[in-house]
Amino acid sequence: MKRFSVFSLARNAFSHHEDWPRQWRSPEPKPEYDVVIIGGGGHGLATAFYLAKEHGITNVAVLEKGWIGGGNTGRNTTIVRSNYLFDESAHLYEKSLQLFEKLSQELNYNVMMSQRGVMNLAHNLHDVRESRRRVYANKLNGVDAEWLEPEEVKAFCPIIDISPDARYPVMGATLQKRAGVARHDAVAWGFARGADARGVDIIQNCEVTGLRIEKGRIVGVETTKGFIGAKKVGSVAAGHTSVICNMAGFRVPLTSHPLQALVSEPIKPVHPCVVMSNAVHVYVSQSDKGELVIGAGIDAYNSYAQRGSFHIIEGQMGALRELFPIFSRLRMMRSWGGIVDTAPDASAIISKTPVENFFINCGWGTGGFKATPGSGWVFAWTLAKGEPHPLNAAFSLDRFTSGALVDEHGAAGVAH
Amino acid sequence: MAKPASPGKVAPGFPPGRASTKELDTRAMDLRFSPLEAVSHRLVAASAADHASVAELPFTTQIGLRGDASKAAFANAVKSAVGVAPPKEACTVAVKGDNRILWLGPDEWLVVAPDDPDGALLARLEKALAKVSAAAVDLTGNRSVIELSGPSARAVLEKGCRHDLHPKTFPVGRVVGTLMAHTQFFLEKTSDNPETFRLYVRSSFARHMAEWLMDAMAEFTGRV
Amino acid sequence: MLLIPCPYCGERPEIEFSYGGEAHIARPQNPASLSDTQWAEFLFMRGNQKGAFRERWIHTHGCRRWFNMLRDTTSHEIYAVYKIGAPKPPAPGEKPAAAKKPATRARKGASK
Amino acid sequence: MTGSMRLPGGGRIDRSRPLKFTFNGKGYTGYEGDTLASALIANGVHLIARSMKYHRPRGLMTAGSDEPNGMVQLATGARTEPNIKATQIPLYDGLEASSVNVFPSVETDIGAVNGLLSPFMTAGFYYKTFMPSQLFWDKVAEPIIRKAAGFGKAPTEPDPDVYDHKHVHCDLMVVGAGPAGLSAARAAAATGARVILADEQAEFGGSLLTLHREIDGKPSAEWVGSVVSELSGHDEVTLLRRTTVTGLYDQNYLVALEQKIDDLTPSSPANPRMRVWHIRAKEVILATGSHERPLVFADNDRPGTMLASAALTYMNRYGALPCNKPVVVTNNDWAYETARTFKAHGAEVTVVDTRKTVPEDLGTEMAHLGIEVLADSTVTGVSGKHRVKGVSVAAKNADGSGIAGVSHSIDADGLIVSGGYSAAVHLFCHVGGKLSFDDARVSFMPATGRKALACVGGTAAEFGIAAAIDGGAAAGAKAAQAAGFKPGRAGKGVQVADDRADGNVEAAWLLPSGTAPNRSKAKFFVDYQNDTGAADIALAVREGFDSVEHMKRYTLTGFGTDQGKLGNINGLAILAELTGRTIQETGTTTFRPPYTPVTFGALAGRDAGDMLDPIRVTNIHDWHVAHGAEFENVGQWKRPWYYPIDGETMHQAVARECRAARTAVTALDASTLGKIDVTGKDAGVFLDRVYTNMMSTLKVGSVRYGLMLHEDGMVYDDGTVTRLAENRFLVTTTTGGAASVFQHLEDYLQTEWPDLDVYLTSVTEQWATVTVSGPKARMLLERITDMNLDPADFQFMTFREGKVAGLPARVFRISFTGELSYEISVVWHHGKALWEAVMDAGHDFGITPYGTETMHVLRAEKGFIIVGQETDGTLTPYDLGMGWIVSKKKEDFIGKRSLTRPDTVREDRKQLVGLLPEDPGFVVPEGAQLVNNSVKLKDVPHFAPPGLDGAPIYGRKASPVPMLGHVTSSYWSDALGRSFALGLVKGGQARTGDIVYAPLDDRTIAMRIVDPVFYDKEGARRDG
Repeated sequence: MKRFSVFSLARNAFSHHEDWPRQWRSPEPKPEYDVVIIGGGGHGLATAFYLAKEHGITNVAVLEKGWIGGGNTGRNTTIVRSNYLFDESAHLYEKSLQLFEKLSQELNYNVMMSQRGVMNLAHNLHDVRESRRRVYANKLNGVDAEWLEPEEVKAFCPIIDISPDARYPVMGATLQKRAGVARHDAVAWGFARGADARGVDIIQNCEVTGLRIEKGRIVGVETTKGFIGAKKVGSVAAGHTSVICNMAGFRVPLTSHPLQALVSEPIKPVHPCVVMSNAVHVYVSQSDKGELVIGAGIDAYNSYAQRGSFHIIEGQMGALRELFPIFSRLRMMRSWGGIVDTAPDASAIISKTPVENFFINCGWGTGGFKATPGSGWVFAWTLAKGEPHPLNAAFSLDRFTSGALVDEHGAAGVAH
Repeated sequence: MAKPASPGKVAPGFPPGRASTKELDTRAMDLRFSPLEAVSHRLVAASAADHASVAELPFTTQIGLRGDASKAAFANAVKSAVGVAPPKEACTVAVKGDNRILWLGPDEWLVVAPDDPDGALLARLEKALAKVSAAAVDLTGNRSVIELSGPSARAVLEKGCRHDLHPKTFPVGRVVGTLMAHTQFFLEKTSDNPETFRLYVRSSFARHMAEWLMDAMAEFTGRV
Repeated sequence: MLLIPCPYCGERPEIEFSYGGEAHIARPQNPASLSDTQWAEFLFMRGNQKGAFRERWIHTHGCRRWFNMLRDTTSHEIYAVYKIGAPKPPAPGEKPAAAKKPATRARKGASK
Repeated sequence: MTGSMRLPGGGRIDRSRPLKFTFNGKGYTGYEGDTLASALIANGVHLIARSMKYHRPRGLMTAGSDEPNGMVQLATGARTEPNIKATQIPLYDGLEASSVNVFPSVETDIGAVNGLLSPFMTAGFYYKTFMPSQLFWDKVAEPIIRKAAGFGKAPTEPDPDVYDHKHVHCDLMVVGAGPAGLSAARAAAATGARVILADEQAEFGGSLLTLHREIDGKPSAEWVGSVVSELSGHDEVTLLRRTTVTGLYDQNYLVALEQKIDDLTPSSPANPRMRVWHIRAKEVILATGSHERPLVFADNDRPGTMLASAALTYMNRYGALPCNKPVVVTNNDWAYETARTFKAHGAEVTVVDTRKTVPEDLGTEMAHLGIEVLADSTVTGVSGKHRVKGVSVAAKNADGSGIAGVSHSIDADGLIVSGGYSAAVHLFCHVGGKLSFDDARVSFMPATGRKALACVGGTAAEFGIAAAIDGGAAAGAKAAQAAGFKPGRAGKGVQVADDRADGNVEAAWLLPSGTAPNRSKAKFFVDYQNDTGAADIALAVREGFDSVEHMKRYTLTGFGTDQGKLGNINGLAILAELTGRTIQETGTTTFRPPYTPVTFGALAGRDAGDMLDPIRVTNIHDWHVAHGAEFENVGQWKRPWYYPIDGETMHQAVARECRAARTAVTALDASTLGKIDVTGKDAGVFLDRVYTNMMSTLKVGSVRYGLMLHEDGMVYDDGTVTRLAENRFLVTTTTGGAASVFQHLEDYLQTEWPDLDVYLTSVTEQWATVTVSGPKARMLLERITDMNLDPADFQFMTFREGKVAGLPARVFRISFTGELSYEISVVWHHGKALWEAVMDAGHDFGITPYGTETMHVLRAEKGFIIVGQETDGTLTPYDLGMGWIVSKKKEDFIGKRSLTRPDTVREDRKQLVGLLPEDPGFVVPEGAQLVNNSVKLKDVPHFAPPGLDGAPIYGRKASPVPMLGHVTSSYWSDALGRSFALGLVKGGQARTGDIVYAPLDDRTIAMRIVDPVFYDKEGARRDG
């Protein structure tokens, strides 16, 4: 792998940028791999990267039915944070945040990690109570968190309206200063380049059409490029996980929904941080390109169409304008939808399955991007050892049988 | 009709010490305070008959009715008490004199009648339905009835109501449950000339709806 | 904003409705007799089909009736709506189910 | 160069109405009917903006919504708006506009230094650098990038304007009022169908506003006029001008933005600034026309470079001459009309035609007009920094891959380009429509579509006017028929003179030149706004970003405010060439709503301030306001929180209210509780199935408290059940849970147990409820009722019907405070009278109104839970110490099975306990976590995740400080004279007497686990 740096950039400028190699190869599939990963999104690519880097397992293929990073990786609002309520979630997301903090260096790829701080607003007494609860829990888990009074909210983000007679008055906020945003595409591409350099085959336009299971054990996958043998298979197919698992003959506790987002036209910097409001389902930051990046609430119905209903967007605009009165004359430039797979407890599933050597990593719902490196790291471990790592042990499928859910609904609301 | 009471002004109340029951009884009628009473003067000010007018029809009797319309016993019982059987056709209204029955669902109706402080109609219905699988529930307080009328009434509603209100699809005698201003309500078309609608709005939402309507009417009445 | 043909009221905008998720997941007759795994199957496991999908909706702000809908989750095309207890209409390309007497309960029950 | 470029006559402007405006502080004059763009051109102003990355000087490329360059900051102060396309601003008197992304001025811009760095600033350069040091990125690089990015500026004040929405239905929605759209609307309207016709322009006519043709022997303007007047005559037709259909959604739902008034006219509810139309159409016809493409060659962005169709529009429609000496570069016949028109206005015109041969008749005509035509030629460069000065032209070599011989330069002050037309298929794609590339028309076309959706005219890559009109008419008639109307007789086809339906386009994208783009000093722009060049696309392909979506994301092609309307097709054609694929194989990126940007304020509409979300109030609300209550938002309700008097703090007010409840008498407005009437002979059976405890055994006249669970066994809601009659119960729910509980009950009733004879009716607002509570409650009530209040007769947990204050009332003896309490319900509109009667009658007893805060304290002293405060969806009744309310007799109820799952029977689950701070004066913050050892938050180490060996790190524990649970409620108790709390603690029910700690930032609070009932454990006070 050719190292990227300001020097390589300068050197290549003199050769008219004609010597840059492909950032990842485009190989034909081999007949068999030690591990086949279904899904070339951020999580799948991170899994491959850490399999190679941490476990020395390099005979790995990542199969992507379209183009890598084309699903939710390229459709989210790029928020990275770890201030989850319950221990299990906080530990996993904090692992991920710590990986994010060094990811540009680790990948030699600038993922534009920007720790500008994430505020979660509280609008009523119930929010205040639950927010404080989360701050205390975060702190005891060694995760940075602060509680801000309304004036402190205003100081941190001066464009927020904190007038007490607003329909949704700002009664305070939690703040995680280490949280922020990262460039979503770069995360996928950086992991792809890093995995490829370590020998992983990234195979695009290769759709999995079936799973070959013999005596309860997976032996490979049928694809649009033919059969590919595999000692182990990990599905990281996000919204399409149910489709893959239905091929394997079992159901999973997931439903796939549209989640919409939009950006404004690019404007000069005006919004310094990330603001989230679960009560009104708005989260907004400003990208390095100048666009306000705004997420909406989830559409209620099941869908694989990558689009949702317009009233969801319209509804959030009212709330957005109340919180940020100066945004009223800015304009929505582009909107889009992703397919999020949500589990009943709003937590992920990183688990063994009823099929031997077949593992799944899914259920990230509305909050998968921030977990990308952590998810890949623990799933690589799980694939390598055949058992969950302590960080993802609580996120196994069997929790739905035992009842040991990690229910982040109550305190996290929409968990972006 | 109750006295209008403005916020902050306490209506004439009860003297300390015990009042006689009879005295209290006679007062009860006077002390009704409809959901829009406090804003009734503003409704008047916001209305312009040539364009759009809005007013509350306070204390309109409303009775929730549940039962199986395909059973003759039920339909007959209702008819004997109200004067008309509950309509079977979806989203329609059956009218007899001052009484009307609005279809709300396949087994649910709203009986609407003039102010009936003694509850005579409800008593009649309950008696008639005593032997039938049915429910009749007084809902007079549950919703405020708002009348919106005028040549621009439909345009006012179109600012928030997603139902097709064209006279061809929503003629007189139709009723739908729908949403406007984030508020559930029943919308009934009662007249074509001028176009007149009744909005049955939950009492706690009535002021919100009234504010919304007054704001929506401004484009047509010019009264901001 | 889907346009949902309520089987009672006709076509109405999506905002009048609430979603009830996958249809035809009947509550077990006798939960106590089920193993934890079987109970989890009922509680949580879903088909989440891509393509033709049977789902539950309630016309919350209209007639307040629950009903079933057959909709394509890739195109949002609505193929059919049917009342609780009515036989399943076939999905495009699917053979109509043999006429069976509708069960009387459990999300297949006859509507009142 | 400035100076008047206004043509002496012609155009659709009103020369009798001059309008003054300023651009970058300088005053100009235009006319009614101008856009800002046409007025600037008429004033000879070309340099309008700077590009995103290199800050290249830029001028107007187009005359419409596809404009990538000509963005301005419009107006000032609270009404300022960034990034508005000058081509879309109808001129008005007093308009002020300025260039965006420039410092200090558009002429001299410091950011232009980026142009010098451009060899380093290739596509995605930032991914490759700045990362050795995160600190450098955080502190230096990112702030610079952020500051450099973005165009205009957000306002700094709230928006003073008012926006509106409108919801309509129609049989046919026609998008675009050009020849095809007008014709379609006319055909459908004639049948009586409800038709809506919308166009983004201020005037209907579309391309006919620019193209002067004879239709059936009449000038096209007359044809437009007659169709519009015919349409205006139909009652069922709605004509929307300045209305852009921005999105097409499932089941023919369209969203359109209407600009009602200009930016200087103050708006009001009576006159909103913009209106968002929501349109549900049975049939949709897209007549959105087509977009002309530029060509890609060296420095194809010099100000003065413009599309041929735009130049024609400025001349024909606005009477403004873009330049005096244009070079027209084309790959088709259509651009010759622009050349011809320039010539007619006295310009000196040269045509560079990239095609091998020029059609003979055109060649002859041009020769006759004195226009030099260079066929089989290409452009190799453009000079002039702030304005085109010269255009270098060369002949193509034999196979068209490069140039033959040397370039020669032509003096010019304008460069007019045409690469052919692309169908405007954006809306078609919003709902998943698929496209196919037509090699003959050199355009994408709608392929597989949706039901009840047709594309006509330019949208279907049908570029002739006659074809558009005839096709529109046929589609309009067909749509009306599909919507249930009888179409009239089909008219005969129209005759259009000089209707060049076929432009003889020869595909051309990146024009051949002497140097490869990446080796050239010049830039070959594809996406103007983002400064994406052909070299960037080549680099993307080289680095493996060779799928169209990767190329787009890596190079930012199509991410500008024109959303790729102008440049996308060139980008993907160049990508196709580089990867050896066809354009069809390469495919497009997905067009997504909105078609053009939509103001957030307009989307929000009238959902502003208190109308954002309904405020629900009780019948007694005005009294609370008049008596100085502070309010709490509980869901949508405004509930009195506390009633401060004489400047009391909340703490003082609540203590006073609590004291009154324990010593005298108090009143609470409890009208907000959800109420459901449950009637039917199976009502008891039904309630048995939905509550954990037995309800069917309740006696008529009695009340029982109940818990509802979800099927997962977790507490969902609580409330009381009263048996009003044999077959009638009244259920109460929490204030916030009313709607969801009602729906939950209907779900089970309708879909699981339809055989039950039960009817549910929500009666929340049928009843206003006043709770009178306190030792003197009976004395108070005796003054206003004749009911027998003797506690032996009217017992706890029973109810009575009778009269209170002369009002028909239901009186319930239930208590959430622990004191003697009467919950009195009257019909909603009697609520105020009842409240006032209670306040009057209680005057002598010191009656005190209290709010939710006091209610919370009083119930917590009694250990009563609040669903949503003590619970969070993860607690069973057993966890709450409420096993007593779970029936052992019932075989089944909702959630029962889940209570015996392995996790729900664990003994170390979090359980509800009482907590007494060792420091009785300290009120622990709610939400504080509880731990086993004394620790301060500031001493907690940063979390260290377990590593590759999988070994836990903090001894055997996962967390640095393992948590036991948290404080759910915490108050000062006036009655106890100390602080107290409720909380959840792992295995807490077996730990009574233990000390746990609540770590705060710099201290830790020791708390003793106690029974959760703090006050009147025996329940002696409830009878007074």
